[in-house]
Amino acid sequence: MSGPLVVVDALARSFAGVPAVREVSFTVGAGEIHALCGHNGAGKSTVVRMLSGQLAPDAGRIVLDGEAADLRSRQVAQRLGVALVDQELSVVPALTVLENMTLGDIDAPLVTRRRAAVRRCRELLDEMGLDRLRPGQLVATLSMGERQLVEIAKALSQRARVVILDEPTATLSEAESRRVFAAVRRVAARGCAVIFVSHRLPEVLELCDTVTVLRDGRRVVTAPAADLTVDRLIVHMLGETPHRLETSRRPDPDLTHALRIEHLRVPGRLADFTLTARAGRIYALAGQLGSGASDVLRALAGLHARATGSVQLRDRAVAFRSPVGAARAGIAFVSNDRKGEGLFLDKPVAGNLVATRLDRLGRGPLVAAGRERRTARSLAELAGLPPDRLADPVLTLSGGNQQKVFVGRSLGRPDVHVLLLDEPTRGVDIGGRAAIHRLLRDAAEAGLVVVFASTELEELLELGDVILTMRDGRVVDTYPGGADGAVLMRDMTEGKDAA
Amino acid sequence: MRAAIRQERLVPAAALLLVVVAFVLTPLGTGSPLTTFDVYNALQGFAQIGLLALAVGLTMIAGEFDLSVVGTYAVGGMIAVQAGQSSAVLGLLVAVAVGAAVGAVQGALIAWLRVPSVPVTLAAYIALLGLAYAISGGLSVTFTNRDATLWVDQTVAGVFSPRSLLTLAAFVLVAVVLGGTRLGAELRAIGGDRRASRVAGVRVERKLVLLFTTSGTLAALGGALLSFSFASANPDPGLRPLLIAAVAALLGGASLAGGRGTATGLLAGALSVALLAQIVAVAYLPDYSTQLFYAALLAVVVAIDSPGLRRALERVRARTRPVEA
Amino acid sequence: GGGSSGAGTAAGGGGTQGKTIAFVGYGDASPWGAAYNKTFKAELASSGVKINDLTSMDAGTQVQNFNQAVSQKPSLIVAALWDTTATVVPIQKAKQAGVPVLIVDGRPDPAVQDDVMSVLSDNVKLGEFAAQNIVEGLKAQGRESGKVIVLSGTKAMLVTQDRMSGFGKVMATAAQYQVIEDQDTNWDPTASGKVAQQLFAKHGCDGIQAAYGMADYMALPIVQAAKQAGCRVGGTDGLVVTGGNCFKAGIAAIKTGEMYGTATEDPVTIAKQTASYVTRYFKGENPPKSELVKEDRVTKATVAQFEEQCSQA
Amino acid sequence: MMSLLTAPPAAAVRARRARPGRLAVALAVLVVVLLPVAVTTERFLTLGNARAILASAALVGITAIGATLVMIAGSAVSMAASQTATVVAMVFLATLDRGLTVATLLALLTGVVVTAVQGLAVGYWEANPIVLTIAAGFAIGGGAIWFSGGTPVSAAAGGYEILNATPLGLPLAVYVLLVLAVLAEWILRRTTAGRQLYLVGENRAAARAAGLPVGRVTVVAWAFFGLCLAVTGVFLASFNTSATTNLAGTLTLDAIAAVLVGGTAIAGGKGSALRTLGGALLISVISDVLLLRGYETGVQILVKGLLVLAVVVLVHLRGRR
Ligand SMILES: Nc1ncnc2c1ncn2[C@@H]1O[C@H](COP(=O)(O)OP(=O)(O)OP(=O)(O)O)[C@@H](O)[C@H]1O
Ligand SMILES: Nc1ncnc2c1ncn2[C@@H]1O[C@H](COP(=O)(O)OP(=O)(O)OP(=O)(O)O)[C@@H](O)[C@H]1O
Ligand SMILES: [Mg+2]
Ligand SMILES: [Mg+2]
Repeated sequence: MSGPLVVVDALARSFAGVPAVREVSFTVGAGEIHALCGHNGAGKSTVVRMLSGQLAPDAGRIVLDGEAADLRSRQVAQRLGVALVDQELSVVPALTVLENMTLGDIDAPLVTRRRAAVRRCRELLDEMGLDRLRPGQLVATLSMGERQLVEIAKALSQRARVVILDEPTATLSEAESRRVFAAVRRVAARGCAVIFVSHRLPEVLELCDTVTVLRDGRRVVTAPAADLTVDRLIVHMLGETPHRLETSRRPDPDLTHALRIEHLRVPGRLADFTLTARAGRIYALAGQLGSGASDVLRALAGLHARATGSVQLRDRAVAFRSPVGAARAGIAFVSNDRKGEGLFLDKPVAGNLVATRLDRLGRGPLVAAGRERRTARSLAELAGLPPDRLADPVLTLSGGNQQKVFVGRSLGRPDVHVLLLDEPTRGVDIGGRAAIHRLLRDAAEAGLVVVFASTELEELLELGDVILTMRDGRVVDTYPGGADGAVLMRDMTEGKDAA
Repeated sequence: MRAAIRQERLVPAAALLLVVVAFVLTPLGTGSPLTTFDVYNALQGFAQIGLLALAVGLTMIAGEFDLSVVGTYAVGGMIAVQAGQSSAVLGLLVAVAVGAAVGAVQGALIAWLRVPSVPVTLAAYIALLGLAYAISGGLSVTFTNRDATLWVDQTVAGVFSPRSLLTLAAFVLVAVVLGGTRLGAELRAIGGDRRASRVAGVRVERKLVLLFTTSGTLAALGGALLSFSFASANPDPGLRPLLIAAVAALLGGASLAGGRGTATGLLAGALSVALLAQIVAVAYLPDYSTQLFYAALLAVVVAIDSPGLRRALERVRARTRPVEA
Repeated sequence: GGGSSGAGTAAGGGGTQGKTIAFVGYGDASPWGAAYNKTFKAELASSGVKINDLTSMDAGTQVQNFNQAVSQKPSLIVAALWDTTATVVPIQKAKQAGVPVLIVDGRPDPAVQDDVMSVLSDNVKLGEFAAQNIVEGLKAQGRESGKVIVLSGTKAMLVTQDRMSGFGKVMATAAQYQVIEDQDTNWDPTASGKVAQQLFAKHGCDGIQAAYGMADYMALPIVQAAKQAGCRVGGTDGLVVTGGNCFKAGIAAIKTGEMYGTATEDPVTIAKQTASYVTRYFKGENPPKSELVKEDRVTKATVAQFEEQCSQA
Repeated sequence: MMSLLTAPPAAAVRARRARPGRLAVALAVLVVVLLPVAVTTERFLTLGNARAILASAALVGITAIGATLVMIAGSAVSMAASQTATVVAMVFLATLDRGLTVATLLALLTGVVVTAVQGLAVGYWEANPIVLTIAAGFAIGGGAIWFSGGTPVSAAAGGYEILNATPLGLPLAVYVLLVLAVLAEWILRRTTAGRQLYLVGENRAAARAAGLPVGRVTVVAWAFFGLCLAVTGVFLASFNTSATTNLAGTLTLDAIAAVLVGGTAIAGGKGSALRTLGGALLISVISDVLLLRGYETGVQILVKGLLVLAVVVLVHLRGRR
C-alpha cells in the first residue's frame, strides 16, 4: 500500500445555489486519525455525507486506495469499506441491540445465524464497556449515551477500511468518551483510516494525528495535531480570537422572586433535589448523562409525570407535573433535543420566535398580525439573528442560529420567570456559544432565574454563578461562585467517596 | 419503554387467549357442544380475511398503511373469475400478477417520490374500485368452474380447507422470511426510524416497493380465493373487509406508528377476529354485536398504546402518594 | 313427515312445536331487514318454533353463517340472500345434508332454484309498477313524449336486474317515453342525490320528465335534487317521480304530490307471509314450492289503503 | 433603517423561491389538460351545471373542512365520519317534533360531543386517531342499530324544508359550506388556537415541551370537525327526509380525498381550509365532467381515482423541500 488510503480532491457541493463545501481537499493515510474541525455550518458534515455515500458531490472526486470511487449510496460506500457514525443518532429504537448491530450491514448473512451473531454482539458490547446490555434488549430501553455507544460499536465492528465518526462523543460522558477513543485507536492500529469530527477541541488534539480545519466550506489548514493548541485551532476556525466573557455576579437578594425546589424526586432517575434559586443568578447543574441533572430540569418543566416534591415560584406553588402547568407558572424550558422537542422546523423563524406567546399577541382569542411581526423582529434582534431570515423555515438555518431561535423564543416574556436549559449549546460552535451565553447572562440580569444543565466543564465554569455537581440522581456538592474544573470533574465522575 | 417489546407479543397472545376461552365456553350459553365443523367454519372465516390482514399488517409494521388492499381484493377476485373460467390456476396467476403490479406501482410512488401512503393508497382504492366496476359492468360475475369452487372449500383433516391451508401457508412463509432473514428487522427498522435505517444502509426504497408488491399480491390472492369459494365476484366489497383486516392487524400487535409487529402476532390477530365472528354465529348473537366487540377490543388497544393516558395515570399516582423513599 | 312440496324431506310436518329454524337473513342494520326480522320473529313467537339468529350484513359472513346453519341440522333454513351465486354451494350442501331451505325476498340462483322453497317478492312486478306509475303520470300531464332517468339499486343483485326487466318491458309499450339514463347508485341515498343533481345539470329541467328511484329513500333525494336545481316536481307539468320499497317518508311525499307513486315490497307483508308459509310447512300442509308475495302499486289514489302497511319501515 | 438594510437579501430569498416549482408546472399541465376537456363537454359551461357542481360538493365539502382542521392538528383522519353524520341525522329527524331550532341544536350538540370526546382521547391521551376512530365507527354504527333496532328514522314533524331552500338558485348547504370554509380559514390563520393547531400538528413533542395547550387545541379541532359533521348530518337528513343506517354512504373517504387533494399534509402542520374547498370542488368537477361525457359508472370512478392520485402526487411534489 503506497499512497494515502483516502484522497479527497477538490470536493464541492452547494444547496439551492449556496455553496456549503468549496473545493475541499485532504488525504488520510492508513492508520491515521484525521480530525475535521470548524464552526457550525462550516461544511464538516457535508464532507462526511459525501464520503459516506449519502450525498453526491457537485464537483471533485474521492479516491479510495488509489481508485476513484463513485459513492452512489450508503450500500456502495459500505461495499467499498466506508463505515459511518452519523452526526444524527442513527440506531432504530424499535429494534434490539443485536438487530441494530447488523442492520444494513452488507456483510451480514441474508439468513440470520443467530448464535454466532449474539456472540459477536456480546464481544462488541463488552469492548465498549456496555456489559450491562443484553443483545436481545430493545434499543428503546437504552439511554441516549448507550444508544450512541451501540452505534459506534457497530461502525467500528464493520470490516471497513475507512471509519468516519461525525461528533460521536457529543452525548457521551468523559469516561464513555475514553472507551470510544481506545476503540478508535485500536481500529486505526489495524490499518484503518479514521475521520473524526468534533467540537471538543481538547479531545481532538488528544486523539487525532492530523487536523483539517474548515471555514465557510473552505479548507483553511491541515496540520499535525502536535503542532496545534486549542487557541490556535480556534483562531483557524473563526479567523480571530473570541473574547472571553466576563461574568457579573450580582445576586438578587430578594428571595420572594426565588424558585424554591424541595425534595424533588423522579423514581429511578432523581433521588432527592432541593434548591432555592434566586432571581438574577445562573445555576449550573454539572452532571454526566444519567446523573439526574437533566431530570431536574425536565421535572420542573412538567415532563416527568411521576415527579414528586414541592416547587414554589414567587411564593406560589407550581403545578409541575404537566408542561402546561409549568408554563402557566412562568417556567420556560429549552430541551437538549432541538429537533425532536424544540423547534417547528418547517415553520418560519418568525413563527418559531412567537410560538409560545401567541396568546399574548392580541386581544382575546385573536392574534394581531402587526404586533406579531414587530415582536418577531425585535426578538430576532435581541437574539442576534439575521433579520432577513425571519421568513425562512428554521430548517434552513445553521445549528447555531437554530439554537438562538430556540433560546430567543423564551426571552422578553414578562410572564416567564424561570429559564431552564438542558445543554444550551449542544453542537454549537464557539462563536455561537458565546452569543448564547451572552443571552443567558442578559436574561439573568433582567431578573430571571436561570438554571441549566451541561456536561461541558468550560461552559459550567464560564456561565454558572452557582454550580451543583450531580451524580446518580443526587447533588454531590454545591459551589457558590468559582470552582476548580478538576474538582467538578471528580465530583461528576466519581462522587465524593473517592475524595 | 419496556412495554414496547412485550406489547407486540402480549396483545395478540391476550386477544387470542381471550377469544379461544370464550369460544370454548360458548356451549355453556348455547347448550349445544362445539363440533369440528365450528372450528372448520372459523378457519373459513380466517381464510376470508387472513391474507388481507397479513397485507395490511405488513405495511403497518413498515410504518405505512395500505388502504388499497380492499380494492386489489375486489379486482383480484374479479380477474380471477373472469380469467379463470376454464383454468382456475390461470385465473389465480393472472389475478396475483395484476395485484403485484398494482402494488408495485403504488410502492414506487411511495418510495421514490416519497408521497405518504394514505393519500396514494386511498386514490388507488378509488381507482381500483372503478376498475372492478368497469371490467364487470357493475355486475356480480359468476364463476362457472365448479370443480375449483368445490376444491377450495373441501374439508381437509376435519377442520381445514385448501383455502384456509393456503392462507396459513402464507403466514408461515412470511413468518419464516421475516424471522429468519434480515428482512424482518429491516422492515421494522423502516417503520421505526426511516432516516436511521437509510443511514445504516438499508435500501429503504427497494424494500418499500417489495412491501407494497407483497401486499398487493396477498390481497389479490385473498380476493381470488374468496371468489373461487363464492363462485362469484362482487365488484364492490365495501370498506368492511379493510376495517376488519385492520382490526386483525392491530390485535396482532402491529401499530400504525410502525416498527412493531410479527407475522405470528398477525396470525393470532386474524385468528382472533375469525373466532370472534364464529362465536357470534354459534351463540346466535345479533350481527351488530361483532361491531361492538371490535370496538371494545380496539378500545383496549388504543388505551394500551396511549402515552398520554399512561402519563395521566402516573401523575395521579404521584399526586396520591407524594412522598416515598 | 310430509313435506313433499319442499326440497328437503326430513323436517316438514309434525307441527311447529320443537322445530328450529336457522334464520340466515339480512341483518338489523338494513332497515328492510330490521322490520322483516322483527315481524317474522313476532309472528312465530307463540308457535313454539325456535329461531336461531344468523342474520348478517354482508355476503361473506352470510356464506359462513349459511354453512354454520347447515352443520346444525335445523328443521328449516330460512334465508334472504345478499349474493345469489355465493350461496349456490351452501344451498347444495344443505340439500346433501337433507336440510330444507326456504328462500325469501329475492329469488335464488337459477342453478339451485329447484332445490329450495321460496317466498319471493315479485320484483319483476315491482319494476312494472314503477314503469306504470311513470307512464300514467306522464300521460296524465298530457305529454306526447318524455325522457326518463333511472337510479337503480346495486346492479350486481338479481333483485335489481329483475326489477329492471319488468320496468323495461312496460316502458317498451310506451315508446314515446324514453329512458335516457340508467345509473347504478348502489342503494345509497347520498349517491343517488348526487348523481341526480348532476343529471339535472346535464339534461336540464326540460331534458328530464320522469325519474325512477328504485327505493323510496333513493327517490326522495331525486325530488330534492330536482327542487334544488330549480325544476318543478309533480303537478301538471313537473317531474314525475316513482319509488319502490314503500315507506313512511315516501307515502308522505305521495300525499303532497311530490312523488307520483311507489310500489310495495314492504318487509312486514312478506314477513307475515313467510311465517305463515313456515307454519303451513311444519304442519304438513304442503304449501306450494314457491309463493310470490302480492305486490301493489301505490299512487295518490290508493295511498290511503297502503299507508298503514308502508309505515312499518 | 432596518428594511433598508435587509431589503436586498430578502429579495434574493424571494427570488430563489419564486422559481416555478415542479408543481406549478404540473398543476398547469393538469389545468391545460382538464380545461379543454371540460369546456368542450356539452352543457359543462352552464349555470345549471355550475350549480350542480357546487351542490354536489357541498356536503362532502362541509365535512372535509372540519377534517382539514383535524389533519392539520396532526390527528390524521377520522374513519367514523359517516357513522357520526348518520347518527346526527337520526337525532335531528327524531327530535323535529320539538321544533326546528331545538332539533338542530340537539343534532349539533350530538355531533360536537361525540366527536370532541374522541378529540379528548387524541389530545390528552395521545390515542392513535385512526385506531380510535375505527373503534368509534364500529361503536357508533353498532350502537345506533342496537338502540334503533335498525328501523329508519323518519321526520317526527315538518319544518326542515327550509334547510332545502335554494336562495339565488343555490342550495343553502352551498352557502353554509362557503361560510364554514371562511370561518375555518379565519380560525386557522387569525386565532391563537388556530395557529397553535399548526404547531401541534407539525411537532407535537415540541409543542408539549413548550407548554402549549396541546390537549385543548386538539379538542378544539375535533369539536369543530364534529360541528361540521353535524351540519352535514342535518342537511343529509333534510335532503333525504329520513335516515337509514347507510345514509351517509361513502362520506368518510370522500371527505378525506377532498382534504388530501387540497394539499393538506396527512402528517399535520400544513394545510388550508380554502384549499380543501378547492379540493372538494375539483373532485366534483371531475365527477361532473365524466358524467356529462356519458362514461359508465365504473369508468367514472376509475378515472376519478386516477385523477385524485395524480393531484395528490403533484400536490405532494410541491410541498416537498
Ligand atoms: N440538505 C441541506 N440542504 C440545504 N442546506 C444544507 C443541507 N445540509 C447542509 N446544508 C447547509 O450546508 C452548510 C454546511 O452544513 P454542515 O452540516 O456540513 O455543517 P457542519 O460543519 O457539519 O456544522 P455542525 O458543526 O453544526 O454540524 C450549512 O450552511 C447548512 O445549513
Ligand atoms: N436547508 C436549506 N435550504 C436552503 N438553503 C439553505 C439551507 N440550509 C442552509 N441554507 C443556506 O446556506 C447558507 C449558509 O447557511 P448557514 O446555516 O451556514 O448560515 P449561517 O446563518 O451563516 O450559519 P452560522 O450562524 O452557523 O454561521 C444560508 O444563507 C442559507 O440560506
Ligand atoms: Mg454558517
Ligand atoms: Mg455537522
